[in-house]
Amino acid sequence: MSSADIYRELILDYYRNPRNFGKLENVDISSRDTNPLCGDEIEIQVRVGEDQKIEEVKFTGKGCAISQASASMLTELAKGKPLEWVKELVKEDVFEMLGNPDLGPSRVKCALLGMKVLKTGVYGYLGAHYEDQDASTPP
Amino acid sequence: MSSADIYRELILDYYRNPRNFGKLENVDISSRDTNPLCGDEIEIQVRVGEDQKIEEVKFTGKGCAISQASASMLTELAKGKPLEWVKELVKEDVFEMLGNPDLGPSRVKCALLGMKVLKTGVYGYLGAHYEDQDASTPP
Amino acid sequence: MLESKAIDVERLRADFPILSRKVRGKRLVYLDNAATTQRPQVVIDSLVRFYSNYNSNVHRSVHTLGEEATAAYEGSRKKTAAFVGARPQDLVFVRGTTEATNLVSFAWGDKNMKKGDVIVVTTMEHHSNIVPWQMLAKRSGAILKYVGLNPDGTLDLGSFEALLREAPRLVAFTHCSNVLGTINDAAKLCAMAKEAGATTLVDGAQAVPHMPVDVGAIDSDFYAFSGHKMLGPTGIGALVARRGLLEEMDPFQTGGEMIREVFDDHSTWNDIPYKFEAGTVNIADGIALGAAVDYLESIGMERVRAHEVSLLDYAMNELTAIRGIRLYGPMDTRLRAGVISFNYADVHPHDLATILDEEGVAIRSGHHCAQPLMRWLDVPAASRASFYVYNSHDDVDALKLAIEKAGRIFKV
Amino acid sequence: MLESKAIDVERLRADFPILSRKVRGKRLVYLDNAATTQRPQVVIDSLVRFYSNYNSNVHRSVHTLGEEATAAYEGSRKKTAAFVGARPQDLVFVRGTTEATNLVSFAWGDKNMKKGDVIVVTTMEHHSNIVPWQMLAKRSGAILKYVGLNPDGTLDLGSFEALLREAPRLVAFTHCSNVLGTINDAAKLCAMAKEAGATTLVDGAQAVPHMPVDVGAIDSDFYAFSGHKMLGPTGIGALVARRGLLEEMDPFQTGGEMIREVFDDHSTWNDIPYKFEAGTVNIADGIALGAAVDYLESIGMERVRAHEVSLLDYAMNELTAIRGIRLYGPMDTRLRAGVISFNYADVHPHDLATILDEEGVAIRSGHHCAQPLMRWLDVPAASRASFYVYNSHDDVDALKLAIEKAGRIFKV
Ligand SMILES: Cc1ncc(COP(=O)(O)O)c(C=O)c1O
Ligand SMILES: Cc1ncc(COP(=O)(O)O)c(C=O)c1O
Repeated sequence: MSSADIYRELILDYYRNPRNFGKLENVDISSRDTNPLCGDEIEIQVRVGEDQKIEEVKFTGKGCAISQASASMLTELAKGKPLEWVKELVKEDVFEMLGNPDLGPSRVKCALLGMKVLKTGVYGYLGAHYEDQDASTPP
Repeated sequence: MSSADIYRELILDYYRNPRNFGKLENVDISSRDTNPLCGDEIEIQVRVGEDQKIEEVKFTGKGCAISQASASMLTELAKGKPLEWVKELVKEDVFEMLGNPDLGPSRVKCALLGMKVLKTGVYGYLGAHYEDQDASTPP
Repeated sequence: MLESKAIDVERLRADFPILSRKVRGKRLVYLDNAATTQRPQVVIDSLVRFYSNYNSNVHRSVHTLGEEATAAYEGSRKKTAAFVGARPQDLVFVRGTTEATNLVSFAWGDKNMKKGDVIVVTTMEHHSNIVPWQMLAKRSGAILKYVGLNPDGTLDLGSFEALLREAPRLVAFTHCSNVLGTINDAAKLCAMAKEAGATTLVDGAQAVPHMPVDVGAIDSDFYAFSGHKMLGPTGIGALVARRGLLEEMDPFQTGGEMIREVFDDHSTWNDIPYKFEAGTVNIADGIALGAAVDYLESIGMERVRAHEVSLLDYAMNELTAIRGIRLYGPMDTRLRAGVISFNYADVHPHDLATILDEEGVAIRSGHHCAQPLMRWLDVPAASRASFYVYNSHDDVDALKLAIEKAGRIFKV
Repeated sequence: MLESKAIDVERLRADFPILSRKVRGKRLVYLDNAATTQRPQVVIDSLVRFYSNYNSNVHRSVHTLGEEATAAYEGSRKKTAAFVGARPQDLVFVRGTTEATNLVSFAWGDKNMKKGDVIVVTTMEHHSNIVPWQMLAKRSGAILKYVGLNPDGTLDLGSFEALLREAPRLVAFTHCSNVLGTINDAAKLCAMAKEAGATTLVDGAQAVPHMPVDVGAIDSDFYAFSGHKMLGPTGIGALVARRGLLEEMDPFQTGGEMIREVFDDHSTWNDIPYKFEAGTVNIADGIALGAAVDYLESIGMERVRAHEVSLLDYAMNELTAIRGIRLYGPMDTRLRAGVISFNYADVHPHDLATILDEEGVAIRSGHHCAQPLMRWLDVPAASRASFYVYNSHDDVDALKLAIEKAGRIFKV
């Protein structure tokens, strides 16, 4: 897959006009992380509603088109879902969301940073511990 | 030159029956050093007589045949000589004294340890500073 | 005479086997030399020859292999020291520049730095010349201060002078910035620092590979550089100290090789420089660094520098012609090494690097281990193309074309 | 099945180019393997392939070469960790065993060791597992104590237990002595030390190359070894830590690669194991260590051990037949690795080594970086022959003949 496919209109649009960008009030979950390899930064805030559902979710961050678009798309997907849904999220879901780009190993972490931040936040809220295989196992 | 030539009768004799081995009383110079590469150890003591001559000299030490024989032979040579003679001593003198053995770079320091110790002692006595080229310059 | 002739790039490229490989079907255009350089065949051969012919441990061996290995390793120390105008016994082999600054931080710093002392670094330093001083400051209670920069990315001498008035105990600065390319006048800065009573450390990681360096003329107390940035293998570099200084210092790492005698409760140390080389040293790479030095000397460092200035002139011209490009660092190539950092419109450097890679063009993107500098530049990241002896004008053209392609994809 | 078949030494020797060279006109008989081993062609090829095809800096590179180099380097970490039964993120690449003990001394020791604390080592340690603890004791006010030995050169368990009753904070011991050959029961000693509340460090420099090692079964807190003693290149080795331990520790060396974020006055750290790998790592040698691991695994460590036991049996038999030879260490080859230290009449070990070298036989002589042990043995120096996979009974015969020649020259 060529870079022209990776950087489709849609990705660029989410990069330049990120949905759900910003801060929330009265948040239940607030989680931030950086990618030590490239410095990309994502913070996600969640307000949890009834039935442990994601009532509201927003993100801020800076970094490459892939990390920012991925985080933004993820917030859209997550809105209204139960927290359990986040626990079950796997990286393949993120790839699919991005249109299955063929990312080299060094860019995969950009794509997954948003998911990592969201998961860490949700696990923390649920009092559980999220072990990030992709971050703690050398590639 | 083969090892049979290096370890001539004479060297073995000086190794097994070192001349001037022992300690002196009323010494003017006492100098000791080890070869950090192999642990060989030599201490030389000198009593300085009239006219700045080496009146009496003895050594102690442990180590290989080359280092011990060389130190022993050197004390014999040095006895009765003026201190200035020690300052002028060069490594070629030591090689000649040992019968010009063809020592590899790792054994040269064994042969020269006695000279180094004697020089350091004499320079110290004369209030001068002996810069040991062979020890301070990497081989 | 020889020095004045330009490098014959095509002939020289043949010495580097990697340059004939293809990346994604394209010719490899390697412009990531500030991160690490490529290796000529003579350096690879040096490794093969060592392992195939005289591989052995050094210094304590009485056998032939050991004597040959020791002679080659110490021969390389002599060459490498001479290459920067130092005595061999003042050159300690380390893993690289980072280990050199750490060695000084522990072995010199812990002995000399006291609570309230000032350590001066600059805003353009690589993390390797910042974090070890942060740690030393933490251990000792010293305070770390940063020299500011002029808007063009050169050092602000007024700021430097102001900090010198605080009588710092240590002044550590880079000879050449790995982001801005800025070449600092190391001799002048060292003289000023010395006048103020400071000990000086110069980070030469980006200088020694790219220009003639004479530590005697610079008159620094410590000078550090990395082998892998000057055609040598990974895993080896050097710390050069002012005559006498290593003798006054405590050791850093301890263990085999660096001792004279080990008693149960204490030990005494070997002569310099061995006192600072604990354990089995990196023998093969130490020897191969000597082969890299020989190779660079056969070209001549004046010619290396001239070649890079010519590439720099051309590249700065070509790149500034692209709409949306912002270059960082001094525009005067006499003050600048062959490093060009830039940003392009709103294309993030990582995205740019991905697109360039598809064209076979390897550049670096990110913070370049210089986060304080990135904050000063007020950008989260930058792209960087950096040159070396085997780069050609064609490489610059390929870079330009690839950036233009990224512009089309990102609809800049 | 495969494991039970003996090594075909003649075939295997063909993998080592250096073994076909002549020394002083004689066949090279390399018996200095405890100092450093030779390298098979696959390890040399790994280096050549890296430098000729995908040489690049690792981790932060977005381009293809960087991704290939990162994958290979991290792949080697996985292999090396698996080889000793560890998780990759618990394995830090270091220069060698010495850097590993120093890392622990600084990064773990400075945080955990307090005045009056006891550090226990043994009388059979290599300087690399003594001097860093002397230095830590000096920095922290801790006290260093030595476990005694039994007359046969095995560890005196009574002495060990007595010292454990002093509730030491750290117990550091060698898995296998580089002089006596003694193999310590690392799992048992670690269990005893843990019971006493101590943190444990095992020096595996002479164990990992020569026998199957499973750090999980040993259950040590730290385990260290060197690549160059296991067919790998010089300049690389590993520190393996118990799960979770690296996370609790402060970094050792600092600079590029090991940081997460650098602020002007402080920094935060990268994930493990990167937090402990400051600066550009030794990429090529890290990758080549993986090739050495592959090679050893293709032989099988049980077979390596069986081969050495067979050589040991033969050699101890042959050498004790020479009048005037005194062997050190346990005579039971089940308790002993392929290392034979000895003295011969009044022939000083250096003189013996010189004479042996003339016959192409490379052995080591001196204090073997174990001066406290030499004092215990009450000898200033010893000769040492040490075996590896490519040694044969012929090599033992050559050793014996050469010693006999020395006997004639010295008129023993
Ligand atoms: C038992 C033992 N420990 C530690 C070391 C030190 O290893 P290195 O020199 O590779 O750091 C050695 C070898 O020299 C050794 O034999
Ligand atoms: C200016 C500068 N200083 C220090 C370093 C660190 O060198 P190394 O990673 O070889 O230790 C680098 C390169 O990474 C650099 O560019």
